[in-house]
Amino acid sequence: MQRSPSLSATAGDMGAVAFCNALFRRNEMVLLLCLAMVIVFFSLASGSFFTIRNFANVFGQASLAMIAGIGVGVIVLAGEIDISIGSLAGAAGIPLVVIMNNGGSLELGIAGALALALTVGLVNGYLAAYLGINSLIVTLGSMFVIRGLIYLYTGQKAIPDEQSLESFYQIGNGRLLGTVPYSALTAFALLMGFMYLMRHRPFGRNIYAVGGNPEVARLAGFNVKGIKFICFVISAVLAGISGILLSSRLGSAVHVAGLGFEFQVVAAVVLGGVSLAGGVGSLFGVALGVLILSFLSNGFGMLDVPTEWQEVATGIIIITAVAFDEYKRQRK
Amino acid sequence: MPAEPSPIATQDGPALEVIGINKRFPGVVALEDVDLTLEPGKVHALMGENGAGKSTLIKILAGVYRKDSGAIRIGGMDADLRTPRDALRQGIKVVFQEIALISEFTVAENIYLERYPTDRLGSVDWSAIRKDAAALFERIGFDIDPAAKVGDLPVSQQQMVEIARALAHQAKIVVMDEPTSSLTPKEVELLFNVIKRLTGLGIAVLYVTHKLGEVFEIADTVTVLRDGCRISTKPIIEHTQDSLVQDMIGRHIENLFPHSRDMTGGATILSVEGLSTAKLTDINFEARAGEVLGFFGLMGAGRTELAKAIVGFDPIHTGRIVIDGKALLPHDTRTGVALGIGLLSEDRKTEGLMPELSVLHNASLAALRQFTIAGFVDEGRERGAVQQFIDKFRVKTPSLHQEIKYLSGGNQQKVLLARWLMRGLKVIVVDEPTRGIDVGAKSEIFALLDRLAGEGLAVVMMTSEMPELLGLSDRIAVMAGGRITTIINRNEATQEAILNAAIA
Amino acid sequence: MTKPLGQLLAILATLAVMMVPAWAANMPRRIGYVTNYATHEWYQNVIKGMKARAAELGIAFEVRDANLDVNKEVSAAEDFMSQGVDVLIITPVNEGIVPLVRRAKEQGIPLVLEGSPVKRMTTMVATCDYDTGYLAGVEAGNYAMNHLGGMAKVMNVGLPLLSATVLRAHGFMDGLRTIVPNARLANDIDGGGNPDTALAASTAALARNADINIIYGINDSSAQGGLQAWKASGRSQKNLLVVGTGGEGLGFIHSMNTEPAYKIEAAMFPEKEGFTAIDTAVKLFNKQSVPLHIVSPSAAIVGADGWKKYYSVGENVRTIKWDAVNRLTPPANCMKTSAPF
Amino acid sequence: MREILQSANSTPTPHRLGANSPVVLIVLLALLCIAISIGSSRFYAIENITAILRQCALVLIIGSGMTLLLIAAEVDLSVGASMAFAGMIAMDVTNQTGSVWLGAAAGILFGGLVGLVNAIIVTRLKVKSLIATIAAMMILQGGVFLYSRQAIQNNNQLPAFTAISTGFFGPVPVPVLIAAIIFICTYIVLRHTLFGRYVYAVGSNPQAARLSGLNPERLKQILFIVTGLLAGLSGLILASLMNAGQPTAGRGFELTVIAAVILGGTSLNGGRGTLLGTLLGVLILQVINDGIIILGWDQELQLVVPGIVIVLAAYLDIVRRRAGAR
Repeated sequence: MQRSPSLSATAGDMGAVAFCNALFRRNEMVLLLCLAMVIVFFSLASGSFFTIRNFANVFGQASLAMIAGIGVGVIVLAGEIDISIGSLAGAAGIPLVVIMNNGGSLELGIAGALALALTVGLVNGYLAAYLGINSLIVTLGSMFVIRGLIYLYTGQKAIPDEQSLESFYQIGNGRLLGTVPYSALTAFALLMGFMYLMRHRPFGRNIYAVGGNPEVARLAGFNVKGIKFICFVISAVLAGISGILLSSRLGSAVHVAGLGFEFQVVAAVVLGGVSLAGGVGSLFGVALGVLILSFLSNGFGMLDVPTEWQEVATGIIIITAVAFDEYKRQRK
Repeated sequence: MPAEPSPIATQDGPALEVIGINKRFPGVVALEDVDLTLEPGKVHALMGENGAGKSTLIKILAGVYRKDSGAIRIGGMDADLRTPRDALRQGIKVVFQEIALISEFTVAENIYLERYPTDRLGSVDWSAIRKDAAALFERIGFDIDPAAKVGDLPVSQQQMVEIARALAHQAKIVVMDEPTSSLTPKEVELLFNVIKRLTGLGIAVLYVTHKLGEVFEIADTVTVLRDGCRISTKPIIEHTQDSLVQDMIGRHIENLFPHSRDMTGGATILSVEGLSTAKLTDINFEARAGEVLGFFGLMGAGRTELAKAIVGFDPIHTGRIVIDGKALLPHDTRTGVALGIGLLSEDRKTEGLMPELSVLHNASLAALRQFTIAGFVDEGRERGAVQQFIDKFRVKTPSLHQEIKYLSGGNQQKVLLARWLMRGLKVIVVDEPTRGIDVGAKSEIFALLDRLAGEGLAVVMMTSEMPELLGLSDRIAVMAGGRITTIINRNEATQEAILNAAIA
Repeated sequence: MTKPLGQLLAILATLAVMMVPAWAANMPRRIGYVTNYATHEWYQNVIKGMKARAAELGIAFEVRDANLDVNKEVSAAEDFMSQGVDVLIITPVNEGIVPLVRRAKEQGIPLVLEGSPVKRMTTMVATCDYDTGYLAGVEAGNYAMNHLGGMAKVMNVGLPLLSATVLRAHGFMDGLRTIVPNARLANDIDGGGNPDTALAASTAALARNADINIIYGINDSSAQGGLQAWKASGRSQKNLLVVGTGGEGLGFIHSMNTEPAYKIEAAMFPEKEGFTAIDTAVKLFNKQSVPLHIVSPSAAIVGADGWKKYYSVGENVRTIKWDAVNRLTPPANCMKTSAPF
Repeated sequence: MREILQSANSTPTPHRLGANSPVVLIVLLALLCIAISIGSSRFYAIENITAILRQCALVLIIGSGMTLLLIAAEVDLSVGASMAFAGMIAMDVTNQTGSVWLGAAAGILFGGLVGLVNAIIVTRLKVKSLIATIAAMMILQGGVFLYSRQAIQNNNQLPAFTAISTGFFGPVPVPVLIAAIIFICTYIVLRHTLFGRYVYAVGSNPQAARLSGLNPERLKQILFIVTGLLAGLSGLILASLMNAGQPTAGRGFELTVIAAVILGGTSLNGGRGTLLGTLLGVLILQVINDGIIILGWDQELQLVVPGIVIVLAAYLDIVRRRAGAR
């Protein structure tokens, strides 16, 4: 991403060869190779892996982490972090389902869910960007508070969808032409939109600048606090959208939904080559990180690998990936 | 961006007027009733010691700080500079001393950071950025690849990018804060050409510097600040070097470079044999007790790399570093310090200060072992020892327990020097010891280094400042391309010979 | 305790379940099971029972673990369906699998739930939580009458998170009150269902009110956490009764062997539940009709040696005594359920 | 600049290390105690105090190490998972050998080993400790089940094993005594020794520390190992409390510890923090936890209240810092 200007310029001017060359230098290429290796490995190891249906499944399953990952990617690129997304994704289902259960439409429910997410984003953003409290602390706090409030409100029970609106079922479970999950399409559309934002809109470039060097960004006349603030809102709203799809997938507002989601997403973001220091990485990398972890989880399941080995393997993969990144950087 | 910026419509009045500005910080008056007038097409130099208020004034013009009272007029209109954005909108571009670029971005993108050219959809127009940057560089004669990542460039080129940035934004007023501090002589020349081009376009330049020579070369007018007050504003032709220095420090300095020592030197304390690293090739030299060995070299000659290698900070490929007969373990600062070699880094912020720690704990760090009994720190003795140095160096701090980040640059440097002097070294390596330090403090530091040599230390000084090199060194080693090209005695050295060796 | 009619029905149901293989002309080729939490002993023993039965019937059997994450559970079930398993068994993490139930129906894959119910399900194999607690409550009442001077002041190390665990505690108190009418619930706490949270919460609760003589744990970990908190506060186990629930693994056997106060276990026989789930899966595959709730038996185990009736223990494994467990007759219907569907 | 406060040379600021005033935390703790004791008379019962202190002990033991680690600008999120594993090993070795000492040593050493591995990954492979230890947490959480899926019981019913947690030394519960000793030791080390000074220096600026002849990597390695050993010790105590090694014990414990340390005013960016603050942070969070139960409030508030308190404390720290900037 950091070299995207040169990339896009070459893409326009020169042919596909130069484009590939530019791509090859990048971190994303390595990730793409890893993803290909994962897919080849499991295709050979399991007969039912390399099927359209299974791929459609994986893309559907990856979509939730993908959407939330875009938001976390943006906030980490801006040099901050948001670990309240898991709690928020869980919380977003509550207004959605409660509004529908009280006779509201799906649209109204979604508006309610997004309003909640927006509120959380505004509060996180205000505390972290404007009051200057460390964002890890702020979002750790809101992670606790939101989860606690979910439990208080629901009495630690899932709130089932009583209206059984078909549209509500379809957004998270439906498939275009019976194949491609709508949630995967949503994730893809959001990914494209945000990749465009981060690469080609001045605002996206400002986010990179703010994350890369906030002092420089301030001297360049950027509203650093405002930009970070908006990033918190973006992260929260995307977590909310992820929560809406999750809620549809689960047909209810589940009080424990999204527990530990933040770790999964942050792991995918880091695996995708986004530096926690800010300003380095790309949303394309994030998407690859999410896909790699999703395919791994799917493939491990097919090979009947027990959960404990999956956890161990995921941990080792993350350490290896980050260590490799660091090794590359130092060798330069 | 048009291909060539058109000259700004010449106004009759001044480009910028600063009228009676005041700024105080808790406990400190930074600026008191300061006036300053910049004329279009003229270079106005702003001089003063560290803490004189220059940086405060620059930051007010940049919209970083807000003035307490007074007025700023731009083109005759009252201007309200609340944020850096306001300043940019009003046509003020400040080139800060510390590189203000996003190192992950390309050169071209950095140049248009504040205002991306966009297409009709509002997307960033990358091809315009690249073409405009290339055109701009060609026009002003910079040889930098616009597609290169800024982080991959040497500091000097980064500085050039900063300056190009001011041009790209068609600023009416360009403020440069110590722009030459990391430039090679050739690049300085290039910079002066660029400044002339700027003034030719009717741009007003405020040139902030410590370097007397530059002022006489480039400035039309000079304003001197001292202790937050304006001392004088005169055309440069009315000044002599002495009169400028006197205005800046309020007293006459007899001799900037004291030479109290017998220059023959003593026994060899440091010897470096066949040292090679990633950036250095076959370095051999010796430093004797009681001498100042100056290392000169242009940007990229390998001075800093050498400094870091001989104290054990950076890894080495081959070679030996021997201090007083004992070999240093390579890439190990601990044996280095134990054997008595220490480095005062050129980069205070990242390699010197412990910003959150107190003056006391910053100063005592390297020598702390001396104040410990069975691992426990005897705080009374520690405080006493540090206080001595604080008094001796006249460090301005409200208390030993003040966090060091709140001190001025000059005072920070004194504390860091104290860190080493308390340790009782045999060899001290100082890298650009006076970078960002004002004339007054400079002479104090020269005196200190001189005295240290007099007390029997070997002082190894890395510098890019010719006067400093010639004024202080007993012997001079010249570096180029990671090698030592020559080592000569000072009495044999001429500027010309040194420069020739540096270009070799 | 159970009405004769109920008993009769239960016997019939059990017989029916036992006789399935004899009738079944068609065996499913593959059965997929998505478990709630494979690393928990309870589910390991459920899986053990399933594996044993599937092997017996010659069915390929695969397990995926949701690891307590309902979203992961949905994904795992999705994967199973796309791989074409013939029957799917799921232990729901929570109600979040309702849309999955619908999808399984749409794709014509029979679905058996194990453990807890959700809306729209076809059938579920589970013990009766309320009844299990109730059985243990009656035994606890008897114990209190004989050894605790007829007093019953209970600390419930509960888990409000799950309706099943709430039912167990209600059942326990109701059963207890049939013998000790003035039994009192002195402390009702959230022990999180795991030993360390149970320990921490119990410690604080005991500091508030230590005037109790019965600790009821909604599972074995909770009972152990409560007991450890009691011991940590320096109290003797002399006038204390600890009742655990589940009989999940080796833990309760160990506790009954070694802890003087740990006298009663409401055992739920996970192996049997797994066994029954496979049989139910076969039935569904053969399009036979099955009740909404197939009850798996539970029993109160009393006294230090009570467990030996159902289990034998060797080198860190327990082995179920099928004869004894199969002889238990579950009721056809639970006394109380949380499932409103 | 003209320093108006030149004369201030003679007045040292009251709190030298990190200039972090514990007054706010002390007041907060006092207010909490008063408020809870008004709500419930049982709050001050010896038994309740003992219970609170025993709960605090576990957090404080790891918290002491974590404080040092955070001051040195590193973090260890694997402590919770490491605790569970260490407890399992301690119990297992005790069962195998019949010796509580050997079991205890094995558990603690295992914690140290985890610390060592973390140290190597962070200092040698240069993986950021936040990521490295999250990954270590995953590996340990998976690995513990590979070691044993079942809880490991105190098969031989050795009373000495349970005495580690439930015993008393005079009126003081053993874990509280252990925590107190560890706290005092780390306090002295951090506040009065060369090593402690080096911890601050390394956290504040590792490059400068290295130039001054320190070895930041080795110091960080020591701190990771110490924190690991302390996690092992906590795991041992927890196993003793439960009289069994439980594979799921200690989940989320790392967040409790870090929350307490942060509440105590230790900076996530390194260079700043005190153990006294950590002690107060631990006490405040446990008093809140206890108060919620003792007042009979919804236990869900045990998530909500600390969440708010941590953010509030961080904010107050910023306000105080701004006020004291000059």
